[in-house]
Amino acid sequence: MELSEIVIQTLNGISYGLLLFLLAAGLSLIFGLMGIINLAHGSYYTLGAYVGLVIIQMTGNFFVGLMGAAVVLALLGIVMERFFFRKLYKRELDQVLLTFGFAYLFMDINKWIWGGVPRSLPKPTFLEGSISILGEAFPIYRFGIIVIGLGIAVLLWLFLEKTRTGVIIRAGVDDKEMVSGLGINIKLYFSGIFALGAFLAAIGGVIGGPIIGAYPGLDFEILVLALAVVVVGGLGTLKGAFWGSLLIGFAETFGKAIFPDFAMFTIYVTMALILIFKPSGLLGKEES
Amino acid sequence: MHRMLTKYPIWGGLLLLALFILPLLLSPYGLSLLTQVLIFGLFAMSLDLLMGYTGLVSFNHATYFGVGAYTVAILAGLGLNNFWLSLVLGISIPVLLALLLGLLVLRSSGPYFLMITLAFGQMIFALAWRWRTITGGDDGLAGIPRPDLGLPMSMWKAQNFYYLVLVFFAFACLILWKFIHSRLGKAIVGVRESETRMQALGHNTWGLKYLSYIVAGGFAGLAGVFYVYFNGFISPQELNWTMSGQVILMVIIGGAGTLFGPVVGAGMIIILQNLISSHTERWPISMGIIFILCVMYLRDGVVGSALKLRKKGRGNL
Amino acid sequence: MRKRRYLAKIGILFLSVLLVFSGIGCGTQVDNSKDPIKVGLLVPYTGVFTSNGVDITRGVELYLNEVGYKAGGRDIKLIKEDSQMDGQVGLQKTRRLVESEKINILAGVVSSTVAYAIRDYVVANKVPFIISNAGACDLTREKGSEYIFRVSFSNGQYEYPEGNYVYNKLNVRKVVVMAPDYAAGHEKADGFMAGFKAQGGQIVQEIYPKLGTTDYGPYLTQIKNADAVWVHFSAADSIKFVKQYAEYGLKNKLPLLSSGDLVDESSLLGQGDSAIGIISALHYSAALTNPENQKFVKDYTAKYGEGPNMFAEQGYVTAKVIVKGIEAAGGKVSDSKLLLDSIRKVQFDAPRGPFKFDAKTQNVIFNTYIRKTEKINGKLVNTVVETIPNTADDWYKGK
Amino acid sequence: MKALETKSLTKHFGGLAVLQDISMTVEVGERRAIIGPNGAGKTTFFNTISGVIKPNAGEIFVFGDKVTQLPPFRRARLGLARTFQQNNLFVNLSLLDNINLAMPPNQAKMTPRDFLDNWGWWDKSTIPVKEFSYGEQRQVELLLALAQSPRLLLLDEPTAGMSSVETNKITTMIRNLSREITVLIIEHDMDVVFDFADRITVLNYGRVLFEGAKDEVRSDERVKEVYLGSVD
Repeated sequence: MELSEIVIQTLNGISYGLLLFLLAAGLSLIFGLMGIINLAHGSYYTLGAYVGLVIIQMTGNFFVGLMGAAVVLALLGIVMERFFFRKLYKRELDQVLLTFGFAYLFMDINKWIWGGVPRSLPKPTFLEGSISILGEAFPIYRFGIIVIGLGIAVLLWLFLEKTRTGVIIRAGVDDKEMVSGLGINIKLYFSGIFALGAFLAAIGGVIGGPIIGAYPGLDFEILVLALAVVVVGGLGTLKGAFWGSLLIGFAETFGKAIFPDFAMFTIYVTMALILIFKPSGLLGKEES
Repeated sequence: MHRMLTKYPIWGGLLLLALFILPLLLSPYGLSLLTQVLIFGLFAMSLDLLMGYTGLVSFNHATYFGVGAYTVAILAGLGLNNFWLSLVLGISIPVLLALLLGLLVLRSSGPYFLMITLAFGQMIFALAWRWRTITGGDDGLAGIPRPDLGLPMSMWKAQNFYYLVLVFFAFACLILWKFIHSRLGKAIVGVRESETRMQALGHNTWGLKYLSYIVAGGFAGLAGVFYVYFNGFISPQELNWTMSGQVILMVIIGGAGTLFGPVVGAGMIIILQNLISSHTERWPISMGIIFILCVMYLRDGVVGSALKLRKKGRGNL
Repeated sequence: MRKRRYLAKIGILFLSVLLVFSGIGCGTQVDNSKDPIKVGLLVPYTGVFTSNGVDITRGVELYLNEVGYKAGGRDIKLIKEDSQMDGQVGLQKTRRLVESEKINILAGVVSSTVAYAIRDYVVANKVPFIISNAGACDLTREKGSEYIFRVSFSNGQYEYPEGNYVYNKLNVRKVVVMAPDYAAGHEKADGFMAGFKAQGGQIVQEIYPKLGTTDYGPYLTQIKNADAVWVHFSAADSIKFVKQYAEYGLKNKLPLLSSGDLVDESSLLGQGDSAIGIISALHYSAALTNPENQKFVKDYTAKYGEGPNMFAEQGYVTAKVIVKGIEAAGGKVSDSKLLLDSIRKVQFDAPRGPFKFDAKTQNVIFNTYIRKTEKINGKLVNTVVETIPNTADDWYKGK
Repeated sequence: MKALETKSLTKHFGGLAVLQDISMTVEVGERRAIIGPNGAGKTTFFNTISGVIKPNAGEIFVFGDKVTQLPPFRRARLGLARTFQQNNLFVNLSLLDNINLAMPPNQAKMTPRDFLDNWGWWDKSTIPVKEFSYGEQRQVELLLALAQSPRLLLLDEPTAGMSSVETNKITTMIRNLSREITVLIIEHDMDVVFDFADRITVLNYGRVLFEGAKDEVRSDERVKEVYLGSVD
């Protein structure tokens, strides 16, 4: 590979990885706090993209669509937690099965509302076009993804490290019983974390929309990628989601570049290798 | 629910007799549905061993089902149509795969286990899709003949094939039933109830889970063998997570940990899929709702809940 | 012990339910010329490819409406089934259509997997089967049968002449080929490459991304040293690919050539201006100006509120083939030899132009249209720039 | 030969040292109580001995066998049995099935039926354990460990959360155990401790604060200060 191609592919990997991060962060935090693998997380992403498209079409503004979709999905997350998951409190496996039921439901509802024809989201005009790096073209929009992705990563980090709520969430990830013992109503935080997860997934859906679009079946394509990230990075930590996303982003990108014939396997091989040597992921908590 | 149950010859026999007589009454289409119910019932029972009895929710059970089916299909493609050879390999290759994958996936438990099995399942799915020379890629393998048992009856005849499936189904029920009520089976249930206690009591719980995983894989392979004989074709779709999800649904609707409940679950899903979907294209929504309701309010499934009600009615609490 | 008895009761109850359900349609049926002729339509109504199933159904119903659901003096009853794009389900639904509904003719099928899955069953049960889309070559080659007809295309059938065309008329010499890694993707790419190489063209790179790839960036970054890029992608992939191709600045650097699937009318909206300038080959374009197509587009748009695409046209042609075949057989669908002969000889002017079957393979012979995607009056259309008449699926025989 | 011997046992959770350099020997047949304030590391100590947790450093010997790296079930097969602070039973199974799972199939000295008969539980053998009262479940917790025919028995607060009548039942059960069985007990009820134990080890912040015969413990100033003082 020439230098220019290596540079471009690296940028490809980073932008793809950061898009995945938006998904994986929520998935990982929900798991960390509640012990639920949310199999409907891909549905949040897809639903976010559709809702974003509707709002963009109505308002003509990409960023209104972005925030609108995120808020709508956050509300959906709260509703789901409040009226369904809370009823199965402490039955983690049943909760996971419940998310599977929802994934099934959303899949068909999406198709019902938006039909089977694939949709695409428009880009904000100032991010149109591409720039030349060492003589190779790279889309400006992907720089936008890198900037937004890094920005959200920093905000999340600040939120978890510097705010009281963040400290409680991190403590809850470490030891739920202890947090409850401190007189904190941990259940309130469950709604919040579900909302945050859905919020981030919807942002991912809208930001990914101009590249990936929204169509039936996207939910599960995305879910598998997000699961791969959290398996590789380790569940329950922001750091794990971040590095896991970048690793999967790079594995996918360079897998496609170097072994195009076996691109289908790159993420699974990465997962298998990590699992064999580190069953709880690169930065995951040891299971006890 | 898991009390000692020992002798039940009369009612079990009657049920079997009903299954034996039914083909004479059913339309050809009904018979093909019933055959399918038996095959998927067997598949779901094997998953129940993992889900209901061992407490492991595996999201790649379709892998073993599909690998069993592919084994038979590939053998047929090589011109090897001997039923017994196909049967033995169609069970033992999934078992070998379970021996291997079990080492990897059983390093984790709970939701991790679910996720990791999902990942490996998709990897095998990708392999079947990609390895076109062997598996036929996404087109799948078609034209697999019905087995020739060297008997004076043709398995192309729907009734004969049904009886063949029924014999193996009944046999598998018996073995699974015996297994679950054996000392090992009880120990496996112990793992579901409390793995730490089992370890403290001197049981090799990892070994028990591994055993259960392998046995379940073998029976799923058996179901796959009959599946491919029944349909005459196999495609990667049968290895996909959707298939694994569907069989989980069968177990949950029927009732995890009831062994025969999943057969009822399989019957309900197949009827839903084939009859309801002929009338409305919105049936995935109904499936989703049924699934959610089952998880929330009918966690013991149709059969499990019925058994509980029955017990309450007897005042035996 | 009681548990077991209870289980048995549930089991028996369940079996009786099954019995009742499956008893539906159990009656025997004689071929009475007053009974309606039953046509089964098996297409996906759920799952990822629903829209194709819906488009085909619309086309079928549009034509059947035109003829008042009558052919050869008999009523036609259309029975729709959802294949769910799954071989197993498709086969089960076919069994229901054949055994329970006693259909006379089967039509539809979008996915080749489903077509392969039901192929043996259909042939064994002697049901005439009109394929409305599934393109797997072998369905009308090695696995062909007198019961199987195809009105759509065989993979490679319009890509092969496209290969000739781009070499001879567009003076393209070196091409990068990209198609999704599944059977149809390979078959279509093979067709194009064979046509291109036969003229002396050179394939500099072949890339087969996973079906449903979300990010084509890493592949697009690799493309170089070619005169043009030829691709086959369909549905959601076609939108992602075309947009990303433009994003990486390739649109203005390397002309994009493709199978017609890439710029299907249903994808153009999502692709937007990124699609302008793409050269593609197909047996149809909604922009064709022959009178049959103008009427078809007008009626279709009036009825469904949006324009037709290749799937809708294939559905329309499917229905027309069935109706014309039945008419030629004088309504005697029980005489299978007569019916098959009649269908085989059907010829008419379709929206796509002249329609007929290849008498040997029973695969369609059509005009291949080279189209260019353009924006006319603010609307993206595939304008026909060249017509290659009488394309049969016979290119592979030269190999 | 000692029933149990630990050498410099150390365990950290993250940055927190839960066990620090614990060396302890327990003679065969001895009754040893482990006491100490909450968070002293008592249960972690049990978990490390039974193999649920692997220590960061140090070694463990059970009847002379080095077990430091053995999985829990192998240690159990050496005659090590334990109860749990929170009931850890097969609640959906009958009492008999619970006992069946505890008794090694071939080397058991008696049948499950005889065992339950001996302890006066046979009439409840078919009832699922989840239908028992908490106090009954607490006794079953102990019965399960006894059914293993242990040589070394670790009891983690066997009387926790029980009424005085029920506490008496448990203490009677353990007081009458054969002297062939070595018993370590974590217990907060000082009456039980002084009634039952031969020797007492006091843990504080993961370290051994004091070890000695029970009379010595009673009189030791440091222990009073750290532990007994706060209780009284």
